[in-house]
Amino acid sequence: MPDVARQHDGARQPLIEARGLHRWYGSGRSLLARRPPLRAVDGVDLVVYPGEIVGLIGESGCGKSTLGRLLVRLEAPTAGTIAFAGRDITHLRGRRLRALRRQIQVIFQNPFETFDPRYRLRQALYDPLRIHGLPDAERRIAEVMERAGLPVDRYLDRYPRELSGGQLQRAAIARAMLVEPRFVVADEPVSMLDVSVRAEVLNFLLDLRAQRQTAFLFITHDLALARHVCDRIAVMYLGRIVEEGPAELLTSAPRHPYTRALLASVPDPDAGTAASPALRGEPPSPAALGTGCRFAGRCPLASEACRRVEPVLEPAAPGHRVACHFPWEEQRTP
Amino acid sequence: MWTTLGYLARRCGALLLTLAVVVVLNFVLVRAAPGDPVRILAGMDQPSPEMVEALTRRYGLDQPLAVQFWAYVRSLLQGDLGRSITFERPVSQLIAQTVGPTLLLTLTATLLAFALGVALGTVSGTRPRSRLDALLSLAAYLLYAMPPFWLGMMGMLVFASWLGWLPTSGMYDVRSPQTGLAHWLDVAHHLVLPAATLALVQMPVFYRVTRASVVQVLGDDFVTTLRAAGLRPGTIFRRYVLKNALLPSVTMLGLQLGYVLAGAALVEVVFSWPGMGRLTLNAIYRRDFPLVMGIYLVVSAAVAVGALITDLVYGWLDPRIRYG
Amino acid sequence: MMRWKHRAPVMVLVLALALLLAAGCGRQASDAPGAPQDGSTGQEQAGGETGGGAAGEPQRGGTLVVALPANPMTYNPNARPDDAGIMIFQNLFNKLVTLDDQYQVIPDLADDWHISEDGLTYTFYLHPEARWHDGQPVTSADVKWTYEAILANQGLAAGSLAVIDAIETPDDHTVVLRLKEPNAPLLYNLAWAGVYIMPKHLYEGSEDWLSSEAAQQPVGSGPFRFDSARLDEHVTLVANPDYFRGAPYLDRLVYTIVPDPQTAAQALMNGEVDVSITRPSLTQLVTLRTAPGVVVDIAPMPNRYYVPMNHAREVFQDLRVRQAVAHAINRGEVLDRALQGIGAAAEGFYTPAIAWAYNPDAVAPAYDPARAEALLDEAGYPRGADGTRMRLTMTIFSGGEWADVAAVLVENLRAVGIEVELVQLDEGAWIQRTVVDRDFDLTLLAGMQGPDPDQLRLRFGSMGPLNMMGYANPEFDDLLARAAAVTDQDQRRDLYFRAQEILAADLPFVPVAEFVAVHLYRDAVHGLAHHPEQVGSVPQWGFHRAWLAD
Amino acid sequence: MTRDLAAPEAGGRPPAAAEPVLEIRGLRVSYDAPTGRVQAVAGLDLVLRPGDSVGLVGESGSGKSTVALAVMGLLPAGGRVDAGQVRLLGRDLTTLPEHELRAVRWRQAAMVFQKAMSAFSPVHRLADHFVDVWRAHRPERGRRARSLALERARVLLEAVGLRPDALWAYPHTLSGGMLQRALIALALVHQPRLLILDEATTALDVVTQAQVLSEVARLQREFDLTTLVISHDIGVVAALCRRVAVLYAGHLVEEGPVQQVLEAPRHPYTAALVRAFPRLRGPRRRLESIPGTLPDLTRPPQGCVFADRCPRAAGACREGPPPVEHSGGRMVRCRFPLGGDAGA
Amino acid sequence: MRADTGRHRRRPGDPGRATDLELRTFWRGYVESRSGPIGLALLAAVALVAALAPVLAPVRPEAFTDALLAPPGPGHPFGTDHLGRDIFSGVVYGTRISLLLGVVSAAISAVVGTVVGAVAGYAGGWIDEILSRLIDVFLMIPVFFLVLVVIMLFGNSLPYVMTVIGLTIWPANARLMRAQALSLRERTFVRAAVALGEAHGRILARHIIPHGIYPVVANTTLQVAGAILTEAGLSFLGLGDPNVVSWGRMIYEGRVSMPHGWWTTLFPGLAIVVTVMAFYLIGDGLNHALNPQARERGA
Repeated sequence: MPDVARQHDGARQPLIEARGLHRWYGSGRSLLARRPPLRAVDGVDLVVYPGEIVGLIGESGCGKSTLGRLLVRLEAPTAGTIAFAGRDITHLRGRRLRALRRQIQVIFQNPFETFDPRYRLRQALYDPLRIHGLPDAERRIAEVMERAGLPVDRYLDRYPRELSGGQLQRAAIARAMLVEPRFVVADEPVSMLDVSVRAEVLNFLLDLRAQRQTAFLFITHDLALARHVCDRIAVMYLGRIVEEGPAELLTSAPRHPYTRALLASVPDPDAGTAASPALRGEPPSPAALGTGCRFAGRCPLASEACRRVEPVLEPAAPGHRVACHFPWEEQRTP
Repeated sequence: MWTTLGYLARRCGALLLTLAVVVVLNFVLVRAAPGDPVRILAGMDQPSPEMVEALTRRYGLDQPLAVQFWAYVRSLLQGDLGRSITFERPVSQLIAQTVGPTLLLTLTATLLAFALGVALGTVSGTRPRSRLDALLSLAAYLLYAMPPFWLGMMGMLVFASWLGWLPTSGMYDVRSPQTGLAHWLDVAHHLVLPAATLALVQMPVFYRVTRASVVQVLGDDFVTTLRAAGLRPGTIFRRYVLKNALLPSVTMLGLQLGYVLAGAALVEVVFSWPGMGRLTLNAIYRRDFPLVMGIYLVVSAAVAVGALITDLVYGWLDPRIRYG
Repeated sequence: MMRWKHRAPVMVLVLALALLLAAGCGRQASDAPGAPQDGSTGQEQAGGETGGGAAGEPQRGGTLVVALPANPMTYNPNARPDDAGIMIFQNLFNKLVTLDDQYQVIPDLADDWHISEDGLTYTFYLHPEARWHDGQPVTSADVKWTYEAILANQGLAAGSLAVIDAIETPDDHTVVLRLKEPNAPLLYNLAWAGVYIMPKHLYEGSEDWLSSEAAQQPVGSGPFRFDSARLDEHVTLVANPDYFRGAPYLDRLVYTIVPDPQTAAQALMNGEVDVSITRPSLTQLVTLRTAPGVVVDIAPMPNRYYVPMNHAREVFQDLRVRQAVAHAINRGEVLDRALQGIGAAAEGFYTPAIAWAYNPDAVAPAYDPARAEALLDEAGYPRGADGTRMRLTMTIFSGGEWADVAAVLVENLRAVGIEVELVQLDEGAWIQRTVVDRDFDLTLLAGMQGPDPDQLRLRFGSMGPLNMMGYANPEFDDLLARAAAVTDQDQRRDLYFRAQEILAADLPFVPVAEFVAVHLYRDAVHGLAHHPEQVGSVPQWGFHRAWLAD
Repeated sequence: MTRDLAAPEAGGRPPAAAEPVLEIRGLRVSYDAPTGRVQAVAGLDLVLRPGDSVGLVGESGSGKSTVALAVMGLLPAGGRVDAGQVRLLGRDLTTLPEHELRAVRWRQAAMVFQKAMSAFSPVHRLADHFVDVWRAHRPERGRRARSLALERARVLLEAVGLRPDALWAYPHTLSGGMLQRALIALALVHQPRLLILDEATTALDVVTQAQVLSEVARLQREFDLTTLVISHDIGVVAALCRRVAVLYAGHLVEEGPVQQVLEAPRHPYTAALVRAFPRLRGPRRRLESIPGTLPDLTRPPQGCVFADRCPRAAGACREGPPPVEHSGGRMVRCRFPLGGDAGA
Repeated sequence: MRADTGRHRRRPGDPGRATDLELRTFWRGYVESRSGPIGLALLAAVALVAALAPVLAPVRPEAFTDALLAPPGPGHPFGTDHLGRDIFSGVVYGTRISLLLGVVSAAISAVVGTVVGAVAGYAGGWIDEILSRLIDVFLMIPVFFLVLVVIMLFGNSLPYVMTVIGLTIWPANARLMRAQALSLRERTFVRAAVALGEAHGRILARHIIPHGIYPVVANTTLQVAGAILTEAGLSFLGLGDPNVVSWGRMIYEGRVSMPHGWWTTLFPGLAIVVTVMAFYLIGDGLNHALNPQARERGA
């Protein structure tokens, strides 16, 4: 699998660049009930280059979907900036925001929900073209549907409920691609599909990237899947990215204890025994974070320092960054 | 604890807001309406400025509206609902005299309706789509569709006029007033028709809610768990389903209050029950501003407080609810 | 001060009208009424079969239960037009004089009286035995204080008393009223409502006669004493054994508040109440007449339905249109249908109940739809394509009989091509719309027109407060002014006859039907009406001589 | 078996080495659907011997959960067993009347459901559930039953890695992982011989899943459990089971020891399924999918149910049911199985 | 421990989730409900009576016949009232008024409620804050008394009564619609529309309202019934429009003939029961068809 993007890291301008992104929910306004805010995204820096697929990994509740929604401006960040192709889009509103939507698209987790069940595919696919005033609707739709493996003559007049999950997700990707976006957030695009049909969806995505150099943020909880799909992977824990690096490297030689624990937890058909529980306990609530490393409470390596000072992402190897005071050295990996 | 208090504080805030809206609405509506109380008091005598003026001054109606409103609000804040124009007595005193019979009627009827509705709803809910269920549902629909005053009239026709079993009106026999137990038996005798009327038209609400929630809870996953664990259906029902299923009905108990009071007003008219419903109609008819506003305020407050209490009781019954 | 002379009947009218309105609105559970009852004495024989008279030996004891449509507003008897209160006041209090069933003045507190030749001095001699319920004697000072209080507080009868210049009390049992000018209606008004003598010693000292303790716990001089009351439940009186005209037969008098006529009728039939002042619908009367144990006693009263036409509307400035409306109205059908045949179709322009002042020759146009159509054609209102000549509104009160009468009128007028839309308003809005704003085409009205025909001035005088139709005829005004200033009844009769002729010619309104007083009671109740010993048959729900048979 | 964990009466149970704990023979289950009857399970044979752990894998619609519910006699309305037997410790449950079935449940076979969040009554504490489940099969009554039940519950909660005071919690205050553990503890109250785990870890995050899986693996040993693990995730099955049975459209297509089946699948469907799972090790490669969709189960095909999606299918596959081949402890239902020598 | 899971409040009538509907499934659910088809049949009958009123009724309802307070019998199947008006004709013509009143009131409520609720739920933020406060406050105000005061003080013509009823009952619809909009707003296809750059107005019109309207429709059906009952209550207090023959008014007028003339109130009352029940049944059928969970469980 060609790692197109990585070769040009230094030279190319980032397509999308998030700096110090925060999204907090509920700020404890009430007089009597002062509750701490829920810090869903809590200081994230993330860069995606053109044509790159970046995986965003984490457990449910870690803020990965929120981050995805922030990047496509479905939600507004509490703090931080988002730049798209060098332009600050953090505060775009109204018509200009809608115009931006042609550049940034999103694919959702639930294919059965992505289309308004009241309308036929024809209508659903026509809409984005109408919104952005793109000509040649018929041709564009035919083209992208063909590529999605959904020939227009058989599928265009169907209602969403008449398609299977895999077909729907391909149609959803097709719709997102109609406006020829440059950046797409794919939020768990295959997690609701049966294993047997995941591949056709993912492969469609990969083909599009190859043809159009579309960049993707691929949000998933499945490390193995990310390994196969992504160029780079960022691991998120409780609102922060704790490690990021090239997919192969990160899955074979992780530096952050959390990444290691994640890897160890994946039930491996090849291993043949129950995975050993790499971590005890459960993540704390994102509404009750103290100082220090937010993983310290569950970390087998945690020291006093970890509980006091929160580590920041620092380069550990070329293209590989870790937020840990005691990152595992590569040679110590078993 | 703090969150509960905070919740209470917010709910009370909402309650006050409601009452504020009620006060303003009332004031505006009543003042904007054609006709004024002085004219009714003074009769139709247009050129009698002295009397009109005297009355107008007496009730402060000569002040600008804003001043009147402020005066009203100020006295409200001091807990004073004002003085009835027609009855020349404090509004609170008039309400206090009529609130008892209304409460007696509505509470009796509502509790009856609740008990009956929950019992029948349970019967239906445990055997959905059975013949008995269909029969009970039909009865519920029928009663639900009946105007309370009409049902009352028909009840009076049959049980008072034709059969002569029950008295037609009033709260007790004024000819030979009783005391002690005999008095309450007499009241109970007079209460039968109005309370039954009001209970029957309310019953379907509880019946339907209970039935639906029993059906729903019976399909909940935890019932499957308990069944799988080998518990007897009876045990599951008594110990688990019922408690879950009762919660929505309890909620209805509070939400019904507004409806009950409206129904009670009509039923009170039919049976000459000495309650607030009749007082209200009287007050509106006479443009007795302070009385209308006082009653409306009290009724609204009662409804709002009823909703609040329901919420709290619900929260107490349902551990899932945290007032956050 | 001319105007004040007119005030007396005005207030009477106001009271009566309010009662009547209430009667119409009764079914709203407001204080419905017994409009007819008070005020109307007309004990008639028409009802014939009534057991109200002397039937056997009076028996002592027992509790009489009376259905009353509303609570009394206050127990100050002179402050308010209060149809419920007055039913009770007449058993608690006395006036100087009162009226008999022929609307003639008879003694009450005053055994005798004397009017000076010039009509300016009235002297009353009080019954020496009269005592308040607390044992204090009733004196001339009480009378003087009462009348002055009424004037000072703008009480109900303040208008009628305004003609009094000074009140003198030469001794404890003599009251002298000095008038500013002759005023024929005064004596009648002193026998009417809002002039109950109140206990000076109890009211004096409190800053306001309404908030006084005595206005909550009344102390009177009448045959019954106040016992207790509960809002919307009951008012209970007990016999006054020391009553100066003899102790009543009854032990207790319980008014139970039953605003709903339907319920009241039911309760009467079931024997739950003995007397119903809450007036049933006329339809119910039909039923009640055949109900075992129930006596329905019907008497004419000086009160009538009529249809004022708004002269401010262009259409009614044309006499032909007014005549057409009069011809279109089938008064017989109104009586038979809407009024269930109870009462009488109105023919003339004043109430026949005040027989001496009624001109039987001044009559309204007869029912003649063809004539009506001809007049309308003539006046330039031909039938349109849909058969309609004009569209009018009729502003009426909420309430059963009003609607029933109106329903017949609507059908009558529809038959001659006049489409009428009803605008139904409650009392407050009705007053605003018709009397104050004068925004109506047709309306429907009734009201007390007694006890003195001076009353006509209120309704049809050009300055009359109830002349909402804007009728103005100087000759009519002049006739009425003269009639009020002479005391000779024959002279007055001539003037009033002439006035009625003018009304018949001008037709500012169409008389529709004569009202009746309806008395409903169980046959066990005796001594209610027609009783020779009964003093004060106006208002006529005094129970001084009433007794219950086993 | 530790003394602590054993149910009071467990000591007296005779070892039944040869006799299967669960023996499913020719099980056919169908459901009512708007379009007709759906053949959810079509002739299933499965035998679990004492100490066995069998994984039942398949994609959605394969009928795997139906098997579990049929075993427990908990098929929802509209579902029924058309044929076959479900023998639990020798007794055929399909013919048992409800009250006898009730006695069997939880004492001999217990089940852990997928939706732990809703498996407890929301307005009762966990303790209530434990006490009532205890009472359902024990003669003790009153306080004594309660204290015995709570004692047992505490032991079990600790065994699944929960603090005993979780007993006093309401379900909504616990996380999904905790509830899943509590549900497992509840399943063990009466020391059942057979434990069915129906997608018991599917809703959990990967880390929590790993924790729960390791605890279940330990419990299997400590409680001498025979387990039937139902999952769509071959990783989970590999982690917990010795044998695996692959279900496709209501048919068992392949069965055998986990390692052998996953490493050298014989049925084309098994092979495709294994290939479709992304791996953490080995070369990154293009993922493969299985083209096509499940057959319409209201009108099951004449021949092999997988024929329409099978790359190896020939005409014969569509004409008649495929033959069943048993060899070397493996079963495959295919006319043209892969690696003809795999069983050797 | 999860602190926020308990925030859900289960209240009857709150939709769990907006529903996707296919007409066929919907109709099947509706038919399955049993109550739905019966209600529809009843309503059809009632509507037919309304449509054919001039044919069915022997006379105009206002017309006087010669028989005053005649009991039911040949010529007057339901008898006559105290003015001699034919009760049967009144009941037949009253159908028109009741249907008109119910439908118009409920329609006003539906339109206002839908718009306010959809905007509140979709817009969120301070707009929602203000609108839902308003909704809550109006939900808590005892409606019947409010209607009573307004009608009594301002007048009682039919259009007025319809408007006042409609304008006092919308908050229930607004609450339903708001809940729907709140949940729909989070639905993927709405998010997708936002992400595609669709304008808010269009999203409301094309996605939010069409999807969220069903509970409002069901509730509106119930509100038709409620409005008819409210009007009857008003008329019973003498506050009906005197120019039209409505059932409530007939009961009010017939009441004077009780207990002897029981037919004057019995038949209009039965007409109310039948019509109101038709709408209740339909509303329940709709609810049933719209609530798949309940349907599966045979509720």
